[in-house]
Amino acid sequence: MSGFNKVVNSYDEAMAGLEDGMTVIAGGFGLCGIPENLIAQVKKMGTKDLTIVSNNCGVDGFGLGVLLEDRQVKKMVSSYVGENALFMQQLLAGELEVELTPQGTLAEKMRAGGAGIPAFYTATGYGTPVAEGKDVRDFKGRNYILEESITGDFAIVKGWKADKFGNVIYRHTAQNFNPMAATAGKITVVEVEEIVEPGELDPAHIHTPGIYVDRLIVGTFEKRIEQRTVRT
Amino acid sequence: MSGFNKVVNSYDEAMAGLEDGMTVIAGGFGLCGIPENLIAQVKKMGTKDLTIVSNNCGVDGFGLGVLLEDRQVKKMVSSYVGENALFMQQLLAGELEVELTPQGTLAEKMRAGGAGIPAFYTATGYGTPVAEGKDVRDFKGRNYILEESITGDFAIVKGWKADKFGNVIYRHTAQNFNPMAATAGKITVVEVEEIVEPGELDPAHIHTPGIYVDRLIVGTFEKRIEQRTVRT
Amino acid sequence: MALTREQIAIRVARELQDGFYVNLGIGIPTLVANYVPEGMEVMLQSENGLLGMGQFPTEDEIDADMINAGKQTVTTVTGASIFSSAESFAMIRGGHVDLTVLGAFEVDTSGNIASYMIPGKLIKGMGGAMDLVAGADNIIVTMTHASKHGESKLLTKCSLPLTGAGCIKKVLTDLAYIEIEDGAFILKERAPGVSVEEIVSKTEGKMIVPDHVPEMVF
Amino acid sequence: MALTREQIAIRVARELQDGFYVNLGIGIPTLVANYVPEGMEVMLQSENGLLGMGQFPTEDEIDADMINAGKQTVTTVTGASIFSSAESFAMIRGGHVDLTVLGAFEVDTSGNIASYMIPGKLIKGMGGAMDLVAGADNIIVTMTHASKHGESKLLTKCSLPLTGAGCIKKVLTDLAYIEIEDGAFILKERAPGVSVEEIVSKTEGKMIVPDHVPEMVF
Repeated sequence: MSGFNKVVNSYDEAMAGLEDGMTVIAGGFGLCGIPENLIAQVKKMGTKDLTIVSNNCGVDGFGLGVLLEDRQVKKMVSSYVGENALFMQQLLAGELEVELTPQGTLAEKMRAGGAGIPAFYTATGYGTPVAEGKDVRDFKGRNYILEESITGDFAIVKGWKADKFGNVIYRHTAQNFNPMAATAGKITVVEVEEIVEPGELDPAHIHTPGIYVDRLIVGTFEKRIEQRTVRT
Repeated sequence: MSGFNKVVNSYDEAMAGLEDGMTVIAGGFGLCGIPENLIAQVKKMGTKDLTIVSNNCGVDGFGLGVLLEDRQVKKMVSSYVGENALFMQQLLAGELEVELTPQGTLAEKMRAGGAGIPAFYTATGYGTPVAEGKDVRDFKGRNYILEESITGDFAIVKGWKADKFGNVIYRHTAQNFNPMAATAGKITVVEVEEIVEPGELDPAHIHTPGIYVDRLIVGTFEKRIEQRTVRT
Repeated sequence: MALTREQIAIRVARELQDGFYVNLGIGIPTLVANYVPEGMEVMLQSENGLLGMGQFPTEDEIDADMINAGKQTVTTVTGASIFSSAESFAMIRGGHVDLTVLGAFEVDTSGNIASYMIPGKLIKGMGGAMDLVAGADNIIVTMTHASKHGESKLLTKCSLPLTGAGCIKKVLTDLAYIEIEDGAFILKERAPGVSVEEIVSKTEGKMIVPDHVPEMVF
Repeated sequence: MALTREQIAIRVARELQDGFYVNLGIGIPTLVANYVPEGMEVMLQSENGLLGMGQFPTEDEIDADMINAGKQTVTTVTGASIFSSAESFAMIRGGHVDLTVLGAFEVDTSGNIASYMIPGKLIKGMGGAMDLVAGADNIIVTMTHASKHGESKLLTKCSLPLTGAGCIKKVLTDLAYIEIEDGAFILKERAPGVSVEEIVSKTEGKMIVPDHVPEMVF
């Protein structure tokens, strides 16, 4: 195997180098497509004062919620954090900062971070609390606010399948924030359900090209469902 | 068939509504993945004073080059226009304007146009002629220039396969600028090699979702090769 | 009589057109999908990255990897596509969605909307709502006309933190269908049996009442 | 003796590391692919949307839909990926490419590079060159040290319109390997049989010459 083999064999190895005070970008929407085992590894490591960038903060006892139990999180950058009693408790007690960011702006900030775009204008949030302290500019008669991009020391990503070179595909709506997160980490760690040989994935169907991926690990996943809705 | 059927049956219908002075965004890189028949239709229509946004301007007698023959183009926005003697002749005679735009900036301007981002900062072109008249701003100790997005009255796109709802996939490197062009037209017209029934394309592998596509037509393509290189 | 949740959904559904791509918010807006007129097709966009959302799955079909923006398990319709959150909001922010329906706490005569935060109460976040109201040309806000205590939610100026500024033109309450134009609410339709006087009395912001205000028919 | 095109490519190839993603410009940079050291693998990025460019096709393999940034027909290697131009330049602009090799008309002691336009001559455009020089941390410029008329191309200040400002740190000419640091050229290696004096005499910009300047070995 060449120097493009990104596979690591333990979660210790996958998250090696994570230090107190770092910024971690996580994929996932609600509990769908979250890197559950990488999050569990961060809990196990006990790293403190983390800034976590993720659309949500899991639920009590699962997903990113577990990092609140030992107060590992200093700040969350999220669009929606309503599913988590411990989160609210720490927020109201002033033990946790939160930077609420519109969902589309959050996705674009991650993409821009990975793509070398330091900032972009968007109409989203103009005239709202989100605009406070941000530059406003008129383009063609409409006002937009300037939003800066986000990069992380680590990005933690959940894929479906990947080849050993780190070319990743996602399954259904478990894609969500994962492709953007994958581009925006200084060290990008991807956990997947299956690792295949290079060449098994169609080059035209790869969601995250291996150039963005530093470490790859295969895991097993609980995939907890947040709102189990069925028709009869 | 429902209201999502985007299929039209003639090239006349495909380009109906194109008027003098409009802006047309075209996919393609060199002669690869260009909407050859839609371009030929524009030539046939004789529409004048067009602004064409495309990475290149074809070659003499093929691709966008044919629009120069009857002086249909007022302005080209491109990154590289070196393959075309008629182009140079009209440019030097002052009959044609050209706005040279770095290739990555051009791709991002189209994407931003389609994505409701009116402008973004990039380091590309800082300190060069491209930066003239543009805002410069420092982010984290580096200088970036502000680039505005591009939208077109029409976008003309070459796909490989599409379903009738306008979900498109591209073949190999004929993808290039096509997906961004598809998002940035007020009217987006896609020509493809094959139209299939909805459901035949895997939802996770669609490059251009049908929401961006207004008209869809099946055509036959010459696919001229610009640099035929082989190994022996 | 004030409109029921179902009647609100039915009235919104009359704004649908064949071939519309539609984003439906959580709550009453979700119900609109049940009232798409016969012979018409619309495609539902879910901002977590799905165009062509289908109905809830059967027990056998449930898949943790297939959810909507409300985090409910769903299915896809034929011709659906699935993509990243960045692509999803490119569609939304870029104005490619034909109709957006969402709830609100307050709207005002400037087209401002407040829907995500009540200071002093729990702060959950705006999710995708700010992007949706900023990105769409065609938005219908569904809400009750007044609070349980009779306080109007159609104001001269929103009192709560805004979700978006100057972006709302259509409001459907349990009492009336209203459009916002030139700094005023225009009363376009009233719920069956609800008088113009009641609507005006429950509207704090300036309201223009045309000579004839038709009653909705269900 | 001045380096041949092949020797320039060989010298550049010594900067490769196993697992590098590399973008090679048109001309001499393209030749670098022929000299990847035994047992090392690199993956070539082509900015038209291909990561994992392979060799030219056989007559039977030729496909108009599979080209590189030089518009040449190519193939893919195992484990390649293909994507849009926006994604390709996200990689480039975002600094994900490990090494970029490209040609130039001039470089200067401030790390400026001019490579795309000679005023008064034909204007073809910058293609992806401006993105490549702005996006990469690790760039090697390959060029002849001086023009046929003996005019230096290593200047105090580029005379031609710039492709990028302050972004070049490494230059390999037919005479020398040079690094740019604190506003000066540092002479690091010289071509076999080429004297320090000759290099200095053909360098217009300020050049710092260490005590020992090793000769390249081929």
